[in-house]
Amino acid sequence: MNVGLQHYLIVSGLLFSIGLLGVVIRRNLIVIFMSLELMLNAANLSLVAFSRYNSNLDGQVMVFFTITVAAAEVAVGLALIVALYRKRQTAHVEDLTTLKF
Amino acid sequence: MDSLSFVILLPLLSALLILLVPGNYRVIVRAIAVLGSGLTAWIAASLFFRFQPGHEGFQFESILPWISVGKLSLAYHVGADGLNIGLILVTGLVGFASVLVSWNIDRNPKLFYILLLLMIGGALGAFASLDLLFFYFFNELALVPTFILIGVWGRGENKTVAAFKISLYLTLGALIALAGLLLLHVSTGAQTFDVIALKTLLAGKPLSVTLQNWIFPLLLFGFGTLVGLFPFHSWAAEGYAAAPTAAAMMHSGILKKAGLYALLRVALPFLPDGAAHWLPVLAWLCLGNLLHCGWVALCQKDLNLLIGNSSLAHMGFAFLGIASLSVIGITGTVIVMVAHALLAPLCFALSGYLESQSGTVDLTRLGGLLRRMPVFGTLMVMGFMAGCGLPGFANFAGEATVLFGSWKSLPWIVVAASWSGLILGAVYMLRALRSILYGEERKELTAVIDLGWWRRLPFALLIAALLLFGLAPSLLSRRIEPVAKEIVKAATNRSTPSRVAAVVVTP
Amino acid sequence: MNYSLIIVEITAVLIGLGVLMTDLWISPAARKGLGYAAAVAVGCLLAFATGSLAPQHGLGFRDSFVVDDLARFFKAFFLFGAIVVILMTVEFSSRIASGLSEFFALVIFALVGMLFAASANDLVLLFVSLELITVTFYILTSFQRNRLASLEAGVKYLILGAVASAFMVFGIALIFGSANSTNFRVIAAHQTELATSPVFLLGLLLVLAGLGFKIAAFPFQAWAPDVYQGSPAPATAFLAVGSKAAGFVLLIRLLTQAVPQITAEWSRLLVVMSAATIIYGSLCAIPQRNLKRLMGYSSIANAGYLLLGIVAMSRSGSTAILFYLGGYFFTVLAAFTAMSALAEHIETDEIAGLAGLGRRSPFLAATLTLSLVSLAGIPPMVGFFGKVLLLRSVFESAPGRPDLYLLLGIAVIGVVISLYYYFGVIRSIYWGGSTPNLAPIRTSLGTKVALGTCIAGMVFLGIAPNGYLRIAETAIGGIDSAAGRLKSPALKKVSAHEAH
Amino acid sequence: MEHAAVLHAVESGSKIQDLAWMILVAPLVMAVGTTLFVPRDRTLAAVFNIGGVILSFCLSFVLFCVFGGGSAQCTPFEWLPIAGLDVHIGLHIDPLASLMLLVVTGVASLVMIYSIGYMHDDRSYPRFFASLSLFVFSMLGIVLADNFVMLFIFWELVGISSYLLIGFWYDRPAAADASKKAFLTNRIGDFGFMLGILMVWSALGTVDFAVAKAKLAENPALLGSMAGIAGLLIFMGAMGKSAQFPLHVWLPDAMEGPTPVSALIHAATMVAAGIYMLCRVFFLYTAAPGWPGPLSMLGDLSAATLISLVGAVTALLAALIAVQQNDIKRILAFSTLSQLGLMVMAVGLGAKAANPSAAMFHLVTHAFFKAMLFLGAGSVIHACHHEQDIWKMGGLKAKMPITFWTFLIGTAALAGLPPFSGFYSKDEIFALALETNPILFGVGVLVSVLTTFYMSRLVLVAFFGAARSESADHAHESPGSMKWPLVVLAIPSLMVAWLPLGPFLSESFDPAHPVHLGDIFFGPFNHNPIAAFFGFGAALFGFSLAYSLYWKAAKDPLPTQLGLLSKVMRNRFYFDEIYETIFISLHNLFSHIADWIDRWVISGLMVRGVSGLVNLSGRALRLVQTGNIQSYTFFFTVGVLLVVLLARK
Amino acid sequence: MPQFTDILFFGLAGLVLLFGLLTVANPFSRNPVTSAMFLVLTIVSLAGLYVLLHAFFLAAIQVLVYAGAVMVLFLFVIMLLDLKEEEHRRLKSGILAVGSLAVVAFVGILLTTLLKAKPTASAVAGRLVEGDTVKLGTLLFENWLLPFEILSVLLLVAMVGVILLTKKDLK
Repeated sequence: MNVGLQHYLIVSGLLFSIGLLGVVIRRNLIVIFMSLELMLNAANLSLVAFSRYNSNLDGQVMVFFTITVAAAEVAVGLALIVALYRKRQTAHVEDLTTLKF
Repeated sequence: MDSLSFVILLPLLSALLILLVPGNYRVIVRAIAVLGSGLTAWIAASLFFRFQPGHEGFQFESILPWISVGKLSLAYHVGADGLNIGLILVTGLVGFASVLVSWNIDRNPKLFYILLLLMIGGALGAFASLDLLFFYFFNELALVPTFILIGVWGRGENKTVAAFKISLYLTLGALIALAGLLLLHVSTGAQTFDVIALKTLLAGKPLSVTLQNWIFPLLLFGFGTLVGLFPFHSWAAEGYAAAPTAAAMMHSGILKKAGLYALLRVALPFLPDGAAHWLPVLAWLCLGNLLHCGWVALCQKDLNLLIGNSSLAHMGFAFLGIASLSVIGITGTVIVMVAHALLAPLCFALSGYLESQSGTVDLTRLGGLLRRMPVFGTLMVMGFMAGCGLPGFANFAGEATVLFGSWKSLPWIVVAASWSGLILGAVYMLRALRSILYGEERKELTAVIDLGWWRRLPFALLIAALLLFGLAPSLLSRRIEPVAKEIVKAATNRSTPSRVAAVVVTP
Repeated sequence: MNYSLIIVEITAVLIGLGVLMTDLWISPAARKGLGYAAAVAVGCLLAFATGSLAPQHGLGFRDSFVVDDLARFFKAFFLFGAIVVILMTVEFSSRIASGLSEFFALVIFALVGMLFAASANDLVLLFVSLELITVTFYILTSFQRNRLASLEAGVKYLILGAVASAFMVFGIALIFGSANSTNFRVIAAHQTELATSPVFLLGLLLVLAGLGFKIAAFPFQAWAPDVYQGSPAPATAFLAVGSKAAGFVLLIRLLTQAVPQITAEWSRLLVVMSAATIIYGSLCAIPQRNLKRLMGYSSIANAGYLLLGIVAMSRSGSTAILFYLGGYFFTVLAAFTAMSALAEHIETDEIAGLAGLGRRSPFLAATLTLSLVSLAGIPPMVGFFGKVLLLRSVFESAPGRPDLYLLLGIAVIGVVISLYYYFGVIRSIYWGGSTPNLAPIRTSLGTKVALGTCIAGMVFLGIAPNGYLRIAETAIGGIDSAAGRLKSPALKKVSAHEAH
Repeated sequence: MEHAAVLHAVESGSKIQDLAWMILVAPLVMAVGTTLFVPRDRTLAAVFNIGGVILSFCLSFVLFCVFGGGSAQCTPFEWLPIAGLDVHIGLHIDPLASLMLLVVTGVASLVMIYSIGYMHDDRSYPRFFASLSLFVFSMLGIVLADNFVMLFIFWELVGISSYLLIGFWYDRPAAADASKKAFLTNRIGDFGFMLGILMVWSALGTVDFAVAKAKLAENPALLGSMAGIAGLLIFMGAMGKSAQFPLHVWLPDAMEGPTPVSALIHAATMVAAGIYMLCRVFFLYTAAPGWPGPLSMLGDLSAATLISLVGAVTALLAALIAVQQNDIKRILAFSTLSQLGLMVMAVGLGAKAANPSAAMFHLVTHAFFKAMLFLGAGSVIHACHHEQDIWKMGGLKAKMPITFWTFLIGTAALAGLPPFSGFYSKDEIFALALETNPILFGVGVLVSVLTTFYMSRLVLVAFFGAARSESADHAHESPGSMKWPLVVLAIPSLMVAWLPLGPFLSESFDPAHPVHLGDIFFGPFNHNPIAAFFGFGAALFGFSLAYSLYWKAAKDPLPTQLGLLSKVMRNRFYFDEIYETIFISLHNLFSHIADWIDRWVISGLMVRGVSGLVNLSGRALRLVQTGNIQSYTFFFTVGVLLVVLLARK
Repeated sequence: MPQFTDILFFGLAGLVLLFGLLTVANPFSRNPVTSAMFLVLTIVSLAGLYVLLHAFFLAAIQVLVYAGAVMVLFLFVIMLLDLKEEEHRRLKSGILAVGSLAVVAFVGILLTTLLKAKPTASAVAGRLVEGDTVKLGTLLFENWLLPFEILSVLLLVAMVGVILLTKKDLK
């Protein structure tokens, strides 16, 4: 059996799902962010894999963009957590349900 | 500017003018409203009498291109024929009267008159429009004013519920009708809303029977709801009971007629096969209006509910005329529309004045008012007698014509209609008169004051118009008959010979 | 590289930078003035962008950036929106603890994202500009960091936004993998064979999910009510107007330009989405007591109506979307401007707080009423004609697609329901509950101008829609012709490039 | 125009036309003028309205003299010109109409003059006269109408005038209720009338009398199977107005109105309108009988026969009831009912002989003497300070001689004693009955006996004997304005039948029939001695019976003698109660059911149900928005799944 | 040595998934720090996969930016806020089950799609392109300049935002 594109994609898909799982079940905001990073990384993996197997480096360039976006999101997200923590002393999603229904 | 557009714009411009007046200059606000609506009424009347009955087609017509994008072309297109000239006249009159009876509005009169004038302008626009989208546009213009008028100046505990109910019902009806209009508009291929263009188009290439059988009920029930077709009527009486007098007048008298007008203008002539299929249904439903609503009116203790239900019962005659699909019946329907457009406002104005004096419209708490209010009493007797179809008033002319027109095709429903009009109508109207005016004077009602000279004007206006059209209904019928003929001609020109389309086919 | 194509965007960035820089030198008191200056600057840019000096048509940056009528339409739209939002922010400034200038700058940077989105002809550019918009909105949403609701809204928006982004990136990856390009024109050229590729379809669906999130369409709508409620009013307004419109321009480009054949196959999906969005938004709005939250649900419902235009899959459908967005623009801005102006006088966002407004400020009451009326789709306001156009476009496409009739029925029901809750607000304004405080509310001249403009816009578009409709029609005509140019030399260049 | 074809060419056509229009319009002008311009001025109101009616009377007299027995149709003006339903307002003058004009305007003039005195103290004096004028106008409209719709219009106007006048004293609950009842009962009749008109119109294609008559004359079977139904439905109108069984219940109650009103409207003219109308549309009843499928068992029985039966029943029933009434006006009211029944019977019987003149003849004589009787009763009531119970009167003969003598003349006429007018007119009916239907003849004679009996009872109790109450004791003769009309009315009551009215009237139906002027006075005995002697004998028998029972009686001996029957008679055979339970309760029941449906099914179940459901689903659905980020992500994921699933084919 | 890279792939892929799983659902610890550590490991393993895919520059960036900068940021915030573990709050098993179910369903769809497809449809497949710095740089600044520049604005926005959100209240 030859490792090919499909394998990478499956890994990527699984990793994506693991990240998604984290977002759905973890309740610490920071861990949720980490899970989001996993999802984005999963996407990156498929981009790189496609890039490799389609002989098209554009995919790798896109990974740069994704990383940058992820960094920006994380930065803003963490800043938000800091602000929230100052206000509410929590980073727990269950404490963030004043807006509902 | 042509006078038909002027008559539409005048109330709207008056509303705009009032908008610019600071709210605390009440006299000026009132003056503008009275002048604006009075002038409107005057021009509407002059249009009516300038209208030349014998001529074919539309008069006072004017077109202003509005939208022409792609295949869509819409125009502000107004014109008058026998079908709407009477309605335009009564809209002017009732609008003027409704402004006049609003003398006791103390709370935020500025907003009140703006909304009222919007209603008047909208109604006039709806009747004058020959572009169906404009018709819809103008007709819906009254929706928000109705809601706010009922909410802010309405009466009774129930006013909020009533305001919502009337708004939702009317919107639902209007939207269903709009769906029908859009379907019609799209199906013709030419993608126009212009009545005349649609007419030529459909005369040459009628829609398929299936399509017609779909569009017609949309229009029938959509517009029917606006009129209070049984069983979509429960908004009406309740809404009118809660509305301030002027709004109840405008709505029950004028805006309700827009649905009937549209049925006559659009549904019948454009969808002959649909009409063939659905008019029997309408005939049965109008029984609901005639008998059910009549009976409901019979046991009302609240005068406004009584008038409201009676007005629904009267609508049964209009529907009956439509269902008969005969020249006489449709002429009668239009006469009924005009007559009822005067009658219902008259009744509500009377009830409004009564309430302003006695503080109640509960029939069990009134009595013996004729002694202190002879003029009011006389007017009330006249109005209510007109309501139970007394000859001399326009209602009789219309109702009798409808009966004549429908007798051949729908004899049993005519029997019901006669029962409703002659018996039920008389019973509840007389019951009301008996409890309000007759009997011994009540101690708690000795403070009432009769109508002063100026207060009589709106009543006199409406009664005079009712008498005019009652004594000389030919004023109306001469104008209406040619149109009625055209409608019947178009509506009987169907592709299937008879009612074969008994089963609704999915498109 | 034809840099002149992005001159508007560059200028916008410069204005944003300028605002940030200027802030360093001016006193805090002058920050409102900075806001006006920024508004004026964006105004000039708007004048330029709609004028003849701006790039008219063109394709650049490896075909990833397109300037056509649609792009120009939306650029004007976004620029105009930004101006009103900036003015609104000035009115709202008392509610923003610190960083007013930054708020202006961020609005402008979000605007930049929208400007790029309007021209995006490539999934990468789509992604990047959307991220610029979204990340900016994370910050704008949580801008009132002394209000827990604002922070909470920010966090929610951020996490859900990031999830959506992740799905979108994954989708883009899949599309990139199966089409070997991210360019819309290339995809459009190969859509017949791509339509058979499950990976491509999955990728497209994931991108659709991401865009669905932006426009708050069911089932990706969950964030909207919370975020609308928590955000500062100007941010909400911009979110409702700008972000949603950006989502729609991208949807139009992607679904009707890049993959029209595939979209046609997805009729059922779109019908269900549209119907569910309308129903969900309308139903949930009924019991709402908070005006901003109500607007959140209303924005969901409106997304549903806008989707009707996509469902129609026709030129008139897209035109209707554009028209509707224009009306929605004025309407929502008017409502939120009024709410911003009220923020100082009425402590709460609750609808009940509006009680007595009809007497306290007839003008604000009227504005709010008119905008609600327009949202409800009642003439003479623009919302009416917009809905008519949308419904009409669906009717046009309905023959042969019976499920569209069902959708129309649902849309009608939705309108009726929406009337119920909008009128509930009007009710509060004019005769709601007890009104302990009847102090008149005065509004500043700036607000009056902004509100006046919005009302004029609503009414004008409602009663004289022809000119605007023509513009919208032209804008949509532009993409059709762009699709007709698919076999242009540029395409060959792309293919050649792949070999590199 | 169609009716132009049948318009009789009259030499003085245009003048006749103007005259007729003026007769019709004069009272209306006065009524409207009074209401609008002199609603307060008593004298002016009285002068105007009496003047108007007298003017009409004079013009009618001129018309009668000039035009004599000719007939004409005046140029109509269009009321509702629609193709197929050409309704116009036009006047139809023939002997029938000109005679009726005289009767109506004549009686009305006298009644109005009488009212000057009778109503002198009432505050609503102008309103009274205006209403009376309005009535006269409406009544003249009926008389002159040349088509069904116009007839119906004035028919309704008469109804409303009657309503206004019965309820004249609106603050008396009894009067208010009576006016309502009268109007509604009439409306039931009108309901049938309207349907009848519709049927005739749809069969004949016209509403014009002349055209319809001509068409039917051409083809008597034109009405086809609907002939019977249409005839009966039209008759329903007459049933309402002329208070025929079973719609008779309103008339006694209508006595709550002022007495002059009772005299004019509910004795002389309006109630006779039904008879007049039947004569006017007599051509319908002479047409070939026919019944639709379900009623085919009626076979050759014509509508006219049924009508005569209804008349006979009414006559008998009312006479029986009258025997046990004590209110002077009610006795007269039931007597009116009874006489109307006779007239209706006569119309029905006349159909076979194709001549309704007997009914018309009796109508005319009855109008005069019954009006006089009512006015006399009014005079008595006026004198006794509004006491109406005959058992509280007595001995009035001496105190009010003029009233007494005129009343006596009226009684004699009503009882049918020769040579008073009633004898001749009644005799024609008896003769007709004897010729066509002996059973009904028997009924007629029985009614005649009863009539004489209760009238004698009235006279004996009220005018003879001793005064039984204070008010009767202090009674004195009424003022001149009330006296003189009585005297004037006494003349036609006595003599009107000496004129050749019957033959004159029959001319309009059978112009070939010769007029025997000399025959008139002793005519009956020559012409049909059996009928005449029976009539005469019945009167005598009735009187002797009454004399034996009531001469100087202090109280009514009959209740003890008749027992239960008397009670039933006194209570008018419980018709009101029966109607109360059947008709009114049924409608109330329907009304409450409809209201219940409206409230609970339509408003409640449907509207509130739907709105509640929507509301509830909104409330339920929003619970999805838990506010929890994780559930939102979860929904997002599910959403993606959903989208993918939906996108699959 | 195709065989060797295959083994390497499976090893690295296994590690990526394992560490990923441990990041989000560590049965032994729900401490964010632990999660962060496993995230670092996931990222480093991913970098290994990148190397296998001849994306050398990316692999380096992955380690530098992610494992270096981003993770430090995470840890910094964790430490700054002294976040407690969430272990004293019990996991709601219902949420867990339903959430996992949804994710599993998603995985199902994803995998069936990927397995069904032949994603190597491209004509030029197989031709190796090295992800070296020069080529990437050229691509980035020639073809993808516009997104790159937009991202610079994005970073600026993030910067402004972070400063605004975290600064102490100053009026």
